Amino acid sequence: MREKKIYVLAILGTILMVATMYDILVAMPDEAQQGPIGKMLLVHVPAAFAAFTFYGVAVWNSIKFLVKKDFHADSLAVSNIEVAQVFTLINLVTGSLWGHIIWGIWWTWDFRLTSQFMCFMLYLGYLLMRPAVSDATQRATMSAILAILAVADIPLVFFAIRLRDARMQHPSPVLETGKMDPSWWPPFLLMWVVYLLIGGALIMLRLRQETVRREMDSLRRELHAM
Amino acid sequence: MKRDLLAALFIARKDLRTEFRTKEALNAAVSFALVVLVLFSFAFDLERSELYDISGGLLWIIFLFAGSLIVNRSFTREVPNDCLDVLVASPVPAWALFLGKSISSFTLLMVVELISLPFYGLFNNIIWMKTFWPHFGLMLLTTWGITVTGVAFSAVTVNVRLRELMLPVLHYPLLIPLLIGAMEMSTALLRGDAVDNGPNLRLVAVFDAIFTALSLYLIEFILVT
Amino acid sequence: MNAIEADRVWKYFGDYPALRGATFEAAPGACVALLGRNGAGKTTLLRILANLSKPTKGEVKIFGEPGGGKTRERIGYLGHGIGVYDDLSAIENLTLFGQLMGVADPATAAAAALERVGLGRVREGFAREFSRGMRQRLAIARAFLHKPEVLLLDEPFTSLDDRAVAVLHDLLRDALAKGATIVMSTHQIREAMELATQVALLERGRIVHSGPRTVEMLADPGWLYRKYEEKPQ
Amino acid sequence: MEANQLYFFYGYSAAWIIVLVYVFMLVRRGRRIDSELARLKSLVEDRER
Repeated sequence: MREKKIYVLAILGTILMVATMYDILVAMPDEAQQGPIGKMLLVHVPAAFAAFTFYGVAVWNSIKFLVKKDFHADSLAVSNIEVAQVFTLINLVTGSLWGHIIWGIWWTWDFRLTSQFMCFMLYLGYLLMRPAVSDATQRATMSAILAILAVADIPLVFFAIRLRDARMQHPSPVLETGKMDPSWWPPFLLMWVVYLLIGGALIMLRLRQETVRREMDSLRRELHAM
Repeated sequence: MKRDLLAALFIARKDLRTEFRTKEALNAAVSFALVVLVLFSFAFDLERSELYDISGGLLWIIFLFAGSLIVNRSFTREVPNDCLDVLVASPVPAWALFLGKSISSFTLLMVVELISLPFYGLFNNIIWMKTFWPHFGLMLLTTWGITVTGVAFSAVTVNVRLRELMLPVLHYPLLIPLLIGAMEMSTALLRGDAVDNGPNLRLVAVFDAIFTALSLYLIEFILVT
Repeated sequence: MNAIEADRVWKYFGDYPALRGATFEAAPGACVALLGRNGAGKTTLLRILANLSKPTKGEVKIFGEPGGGKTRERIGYLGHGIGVYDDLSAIENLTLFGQLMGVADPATAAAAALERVGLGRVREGFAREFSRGMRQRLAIARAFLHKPEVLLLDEPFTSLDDRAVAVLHDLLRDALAKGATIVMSTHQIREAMELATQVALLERGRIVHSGPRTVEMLADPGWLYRKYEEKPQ
Repeated sequence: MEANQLYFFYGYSAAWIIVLVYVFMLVRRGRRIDSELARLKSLVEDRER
């Protein structure tokens, strides 16, 4: 049953993706000041939105695990975090490429890029730590705690870097002008939906693996108890 | 409530008593701090004024590295003889146990920092005496932030296999907002700038508040599996 | 009102059910020998009773309370580890645990506990310098320090030297005389059978037998295992 | 095709390349897990007989 769901999501996502990409690449006029590169925003920012959506779902499931000790919630959390990392990576790579054109530098500690990079670092620690814990209950509890601590850190990073930007002599370049051309909203939201669909399919796939892994854990214990 | 706080102090006293008796972690941390400090003196020639910008940053990197040697050990000290089980099974609530551990690690960290600060000033001839008291206030707040998150991670990873490698990867990224605020303010203080340190102090205080509350609340889930 | 009640307790480690609805009661003053093969879930059940871990499903009550802060003052736990600090002296160790367990006057209680286990003379000695037998007796002193009304002992007799066995025997007998309730998981069936008033057999996470300790159990301690081996659950 | 458009193309393709790389990683890991599961299941069956 789950296989079907994954394919439906994936196909739907791909169709919508092709439509949106066509719309962005061909139909839409170039961005006024920045030229074609300006449209990078339509890939760059929705990726962050998708990533934060998945991190949010993961933290919600982590809390659910701590309260209800439901291992399915833990598997859902790790699947969401892994896929969210993929979209964070997309955001960082596109942001860097975009930055290279506008300011000629590959990376800047702009507060949006940095908090995204911090997300990546914090949840990278989460993913690295999981295989190091053998006992399933402990691994799930630790992961839940880490996920919650990490999400509490993100607003602080945002605030800290913003503080730092204000102090630095050369005001660090801001990626977008903040006010986006209203006609851009439809492709922007569509892109976000595309990421959610494709991300959803990946999460389902990863979730199936996680449940299989749990099954293997209990089979190993079964063997041990025999 | 009062009895729980008292229990936390008893635990802190136990940790400090065992630590000052053996002094292994303390000596290791202080000597490690001095070694890193000497390395930095060769790496950067701080006398030149424009390099003064990084004096605050270097200081906190030294404190962080030396400090995490101590903080990582806070719960591993309970592993031999399964003492952690006895503490968790006792009427002392988990948050009081966590508070006791944090107080003892915080005290040790402050000792290490107060020992290595003069050497830092000496080797890089930075005049730290003039602004010592505001700096001391900052050190108290920042060290508490490092301690609380460090002790929480030490509890989380108490029996993870490669925990010495794992802890920095988990702990340092989380500390970055705290360190940004602390480094900015330390640099300003060490350079004697007449700059408003309000926002940095507020950032450090908010970090402390959030993670102290969060850790005190979550420790129950960490210890009672 | 029962001293200890475990009502359909389930405990999962990942997807593996270490306890599958274990139900079990102990009236005040009872001494329960908890028997079972390795991996049957004895330690898991004891840890849940001692509030060291929470049951996934089901409930545990000590004197009718769900085992919150206050009731723990009346529980003495002795696990596999001896639970004392090597870098503290014997008296410092017990004084600390007295303070944590809410004992009225920790120092004197600690001194008295050390006398009772025959460690009075070496009270200032560090736990790390003690012999194996002395460390075990120190652990026993810690478990009985606050005169607990409920004692949870995980294989207490394993690897004890004969002096420690004698000390533990006397303390258990003394506690039973004062109406304490004891749950003791053990493989040394002989020692357990002598003291036990009740026997519970744990088989793959379930209590398959719980009843008074009969004479033939004392005579042939292996009888109970064979009785439940033949008909596989 | 000056740099502006080129990088724009790089950006879009980078996004989908990352997704594809992740899909391949998942599929490979999935295949390895399924074989491990099969091995374990057979082990349990042998032990039961």
